[in-house]
Amino acid sequence: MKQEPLTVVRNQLIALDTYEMVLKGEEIPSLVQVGQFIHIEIGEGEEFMLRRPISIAEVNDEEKTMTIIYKVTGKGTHWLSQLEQEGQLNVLGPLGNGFNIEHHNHDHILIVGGGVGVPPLYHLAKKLSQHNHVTAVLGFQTKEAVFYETQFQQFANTKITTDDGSYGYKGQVTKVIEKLNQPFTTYYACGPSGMLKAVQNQMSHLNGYLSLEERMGCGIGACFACVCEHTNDKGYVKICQDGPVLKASEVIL
Amino acid sequence: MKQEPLTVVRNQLIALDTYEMVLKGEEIPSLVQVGQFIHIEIGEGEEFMLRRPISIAEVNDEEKTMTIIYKVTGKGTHWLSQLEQEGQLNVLGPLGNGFNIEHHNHDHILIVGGGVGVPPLYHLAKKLSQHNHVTAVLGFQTKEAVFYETQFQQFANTKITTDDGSYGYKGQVTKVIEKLNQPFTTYYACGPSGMLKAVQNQMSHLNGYLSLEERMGCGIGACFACVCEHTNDKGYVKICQDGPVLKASEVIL
Amino acid sequence: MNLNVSLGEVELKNPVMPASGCFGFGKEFSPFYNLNELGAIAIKAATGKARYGNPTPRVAEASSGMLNAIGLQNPGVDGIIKDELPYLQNYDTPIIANVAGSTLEEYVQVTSKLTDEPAIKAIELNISCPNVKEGGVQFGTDPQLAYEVTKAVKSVSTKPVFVKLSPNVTDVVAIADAVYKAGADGLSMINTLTGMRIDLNKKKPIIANGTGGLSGPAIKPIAIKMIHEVRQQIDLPIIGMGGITSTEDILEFLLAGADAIAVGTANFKDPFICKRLIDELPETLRQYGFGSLQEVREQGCHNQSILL
Amino acid sequence: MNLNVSLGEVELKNPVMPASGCFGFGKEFSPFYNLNELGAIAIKAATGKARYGNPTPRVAEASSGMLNAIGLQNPGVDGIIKDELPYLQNYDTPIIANVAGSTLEEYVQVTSKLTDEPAIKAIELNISCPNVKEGGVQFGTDPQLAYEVTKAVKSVSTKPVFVKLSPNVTDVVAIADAVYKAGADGLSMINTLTGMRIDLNKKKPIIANGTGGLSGPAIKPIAIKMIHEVRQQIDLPIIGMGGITSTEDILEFLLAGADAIAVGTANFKDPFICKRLIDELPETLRQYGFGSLQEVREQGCHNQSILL
Ligand SMILES: Cc1cc2nc3c(=O)[nH]c(=O)nc-3n(C[C@H](O)[C@H](O)[C@H](O)COP(=O)(O)OP(=O)(O)OC[C@H]3O[C@@H](n4cnc5c(N)ncnc54)[C@H](O)[C@@H]3O)c2cc1C
Ligand SMILES: Cc1cc2nc3c(=O)[nH]c(=O)nc-3n(C[C@H](O)[C@H](O)[C@H](O)COP(=O)(O)OP(=O)(O)OC[C@H]3O[C@@H](n4cnc5c(N)ncnc54)[C@H](O)[C@@H]3O)c2cc1C
Ligand SMILES: Cc1cc2nc3c(=O)[nH]c(=O)nc-3n(C[C@H](O)[C@H](O)[C@H](O)COP(=O)(O)O)c2cc1C
Ligand SMILES: Cc1cc2nc3c(=O)[nH]c(=O)nc-3n(C[C@H](O)[C@H](O)[C@H](O)COP(=O)(O)O)c2cc1C
Ligand code: FES
Ligand code: FES
Repeated sequence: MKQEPLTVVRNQLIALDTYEMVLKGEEIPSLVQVGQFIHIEIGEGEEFMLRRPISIAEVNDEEKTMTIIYKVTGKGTHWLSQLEQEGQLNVLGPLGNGFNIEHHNHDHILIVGGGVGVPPLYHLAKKLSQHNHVTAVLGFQTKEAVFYETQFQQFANTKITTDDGSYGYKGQVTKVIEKLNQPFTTYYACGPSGMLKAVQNQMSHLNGYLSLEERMGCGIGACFACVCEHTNDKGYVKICQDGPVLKASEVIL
Repeated sequence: MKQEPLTVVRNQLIALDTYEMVLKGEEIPSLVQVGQFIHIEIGEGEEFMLRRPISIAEVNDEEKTMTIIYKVTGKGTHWLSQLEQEGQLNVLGPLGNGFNIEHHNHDHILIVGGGVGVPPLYHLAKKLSQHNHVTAVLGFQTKEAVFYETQFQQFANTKITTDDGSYGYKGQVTKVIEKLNQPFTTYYACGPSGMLKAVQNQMSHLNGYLSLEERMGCGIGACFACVCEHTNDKGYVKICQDGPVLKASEVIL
Repeated sequence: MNLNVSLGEVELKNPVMPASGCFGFGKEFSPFYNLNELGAIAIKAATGKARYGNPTPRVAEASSGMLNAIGLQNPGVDGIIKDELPYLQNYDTPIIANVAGSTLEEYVQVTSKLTDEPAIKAIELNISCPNVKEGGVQFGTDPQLAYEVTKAVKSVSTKPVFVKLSPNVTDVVAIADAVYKAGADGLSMINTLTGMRIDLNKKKPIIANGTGGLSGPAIKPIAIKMIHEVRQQIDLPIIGMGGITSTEDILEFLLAGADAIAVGTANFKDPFICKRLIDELPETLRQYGFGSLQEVREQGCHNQSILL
Repeated sequence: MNLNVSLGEVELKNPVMPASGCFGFGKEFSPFYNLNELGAIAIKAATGKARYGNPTPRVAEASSGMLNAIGLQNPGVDGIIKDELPYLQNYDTPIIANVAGSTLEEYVQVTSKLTDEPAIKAIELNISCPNVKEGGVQFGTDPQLAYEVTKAVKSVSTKPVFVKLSPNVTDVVAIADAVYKAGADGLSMINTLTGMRIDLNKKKPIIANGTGGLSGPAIKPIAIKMIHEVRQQIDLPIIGMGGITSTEDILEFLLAGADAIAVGTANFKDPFICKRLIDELPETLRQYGFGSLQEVREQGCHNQSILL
């Protein structure tokens, strides 16, 4: 966990309101575990007092870079979208506990992503595909919002759904998963909480992990902003510190 | 009075903490009367809710540019100092009533400036020098803070004083004025209020004009932030609207 | 989109007006746009006699806000009627006259002079100015005094009376309830919060008066909270204000329970702002799925899901 | 420059500490710098039993500030003593234990458990949390209740008791005076102002609890004003807080009358901030002509020219 000024190598629109940004730095990129996130300072001065949590979508150790994919949904992500090459970003990270995947071998793994929940799963799919068989079901709102389909196809059998049916299957990811009817051993999901709940329900028979999101203050476990109910003794976890990846059977959404 | 985005043509350090900035625009520069000021928006977003009033030091009609000279004393002027060439500045102006000098002809005129009160007097000296004899007494804190000496010398018999005597005469401008012993017909002064008061006192026998400063809200006469006591019926003037240049014998400092 | 709004019997073309004290008596903004575009204009506070106000400096900056301690400088009610209203009469925009005073009698006297002016469509009773030593805010922080001054002003006013509430109170609903019971026709909320900045060089407050009123985006969440709270309990039209700089802000105020809104400090940063917000409002409403201001009201304050 | 400060009998290496609730129980910040650098640490509020707090979302952003409605989540006083204090015992930095409760009895019970812990050098009585439905803030808005809870806590505490005041009141001096009379050893001011933001898409408050506490630079002028006002009238050490992000801010609080200061929200933006401010403070003091903190105090609060 470091605080470091990262340099913007690239920042480009890749889908509706969705940007891919490549960041370079000496320390943070080389520390990243798959599934972790970074906490990004927004703007100069005192207008924005909260950082923005964004997942890490990919890391390139040799180049000392990492990639994030973010959707412009408010003032902070709008500000990010305006950054130009060579711009600097104050980043705290990598934060949280990511996906623990070392034990997988020749497993048949399902990855389920929705919207801006897709990015952390890309890094995951790439890593998992080295020793496993991976299927990815990715849901988006509409055709223009779809991103990274070809990238996922390199590493996973990839199905796309859109809410309005303008691309790929129409409707929710759960409908597609139902039809797949395959012998998955584990699943990993990240996306809006409605989707996670549906997947958690549908796949309750399976070992699964969810990557959760919640509005955050500190991002490091100090402020209790980002808790989620949990079956552990305390009754809760802090998503920023104990998550964002958590065992699906243990979190109460 | 317009609101216009002006483009930064130049922004350079010319003395201790003091910057000269040249701004280009279609509308505002060509409207400027000598002695007026502009009201500058600071930063992006909502952190800075007040504009900064800065005097116009010179105008170039052909180039559609104007020059301001400002000292970094706080967050807003610091932000200004960081602007680079081609940067944009949201400017409201020109504002206020400047120096009325058309009636002068072959007059012997004294100009008294202190610190960042010097800039508006440069435009004035240049204009006056066309038909009059001009003497300028300019006070600064210290040697490193002196600016525009050679520029003034083109148009005026120029004396410099510094508070610490590190350059030119030592001490206050009033001491130098005392020694000049010349048959001035009018004086113009701009600077810190202590200096203006002293000059107003010393020169009470002479027709004089002061350019005043006060913390401002609107800059256009709507908020009553910038009033100054006055001998008129109402008992006050608004510096932004009725000033900044006012008859010395009528303002109560 | 039709932006008409009724504040009780006061009809506005749209819900956007400049806030009192931030727009003078209108004239200074007329070079920027036609004042007929505005939903209304709340003019600078009037007092019984002309007032010079507080010593300068009277304003200071703060993060996302500013402090002011103008101290109710104004030409006095007679001066306003003689020198300022005739100009405003040229427009068909309702004028809301902000009334201030040091004593109950002064409030009554000023109101009775203004109430029959045809340009004036409502009185805004300013019992919340934190910048004068006597009167003003004490009427706005004590429910009993708030009741009395409202009742007295109502008894002489032929125009609807909106009471402008102070946020510098433990229980804003108690004050709102008191003025409601005294017959107020509406509420304006919020006035500024009392604050201070200190000049590190001079080692004393920047504002000569010591304290000043904090306005601007910094106070927006406080305004939203108070409007929301009062909306649940008091059935009066509310003019909402405090830090509005965008049409999204306007929508936030309307959802919280305001019926119309006023823009104060932001006029200093962008003199065109009120007109711009009026022009942009329909598009913003559409973007968030609203076909009319009525729909905003239905899904906002009157929708139980927003109640707590 | 010697930065030692005495808050009554509590001795600090320097006047800078993290504010309660913004630093957890310290551990999370130990990767960033040595906690021994700090003047003190105000730990997260303790209640009688473990509390889960409010539903999420619990935070929202605001211009130059944030809203939070954590709802006093904490492991309970026994959990804190067992699991959190042993780690903090490794440092020689005074720990200030923030005590909250729903009833007077709970405040007393929590205090009596904490007061004999050697790491704890003072109690901070939190009668100003706006984010819990019962207790908390009502003790902080009623002088009589503030008096009673302070008196009761003082009667069981072997450590100095600092009372943390709410800014959501008409008259903060009245509360300060009440707790002074009840025997408080110092004041912490200010806690957050109650605010709200509304989610334009969901048409309801962003924070699940509805309202939250506004903190950050937005509230700084309000904090300065209240500290200045209380300083003139009540002779107790004051820990000042509310929007501090720089050493200039610290100096402003000290000039207004604070004896030490706490940094809250700014820790979220820059986890190194407390250490950085401590390192930079001597240079800033020198820049404004001060040779010591004592000189600041002399030219600030105790100098009649700053009085109004
Ligand atoms: C662990 C984690 C990983 C994430 N990864 C990604 C990602 O890879 N790509 C992506 O596009 N988004 C991601 N998000 C969501 C992202 O943080 C928000 O979209 C973003 O913070 C919105 O900021 P804004 O300034 O544009 O919106 P505003 O609405 O202006 O933000 C205001 C405040 O609310 C918070 N906020 C608003 N929406 C959300 C949200 N959905 N989740 C959390 N905080 C929110 C902001 O952080 C900020 O504090 C992630 C969130 C978390 C918690
Ligand atoms: C009519 C007029 C003409 C001016 N011309 C010049 C000029 O040509 N060159 C120059 O260097 N300065 C000039 N000033 C002063 C200049 O406005 C301030 O130095 C500047 O606003 C400071 O801003 P800041 O953000 O750096 O300081 P901060 O202290 O951060 O500013 C905070 C607030 O206080 C106001 N403020 C602070 N100091 C002053 C001051 N001395 N006068 C007025 N407002 C102040 C700012 O405008 C802002 O609203 C002029 C002022 C006026 C009123
Ligand atoms: C410079 C200034 C002067 C003001 N004068 C008055 C006034 O005369 N009467 C009044 O009721 N409110 C006055 N106010 C308060 C505003 O009308 C408004 O309630 C407050 O500023 C909050 O809105 P804002 O954040 O949009 O500025 C004044 C505010 C400012 C900034
Ligand atoms: C997330 C968060 C949690 C807080 N929790 C507590 C708390 O448990 N007890 C308390 O007395 N104050 C609490 N506070 C208030 C702070 O200690 C402080 O008084 C306030 O935030 C103002 O300081 P700031 O503007 O520097 O944040 C909390 C503030 C925040 C932002
Ligand atoms: S964001 Fe502070 S504990 Fe998770
Ligand atoms: S700055 Fe508003 S009247 Fe002069």
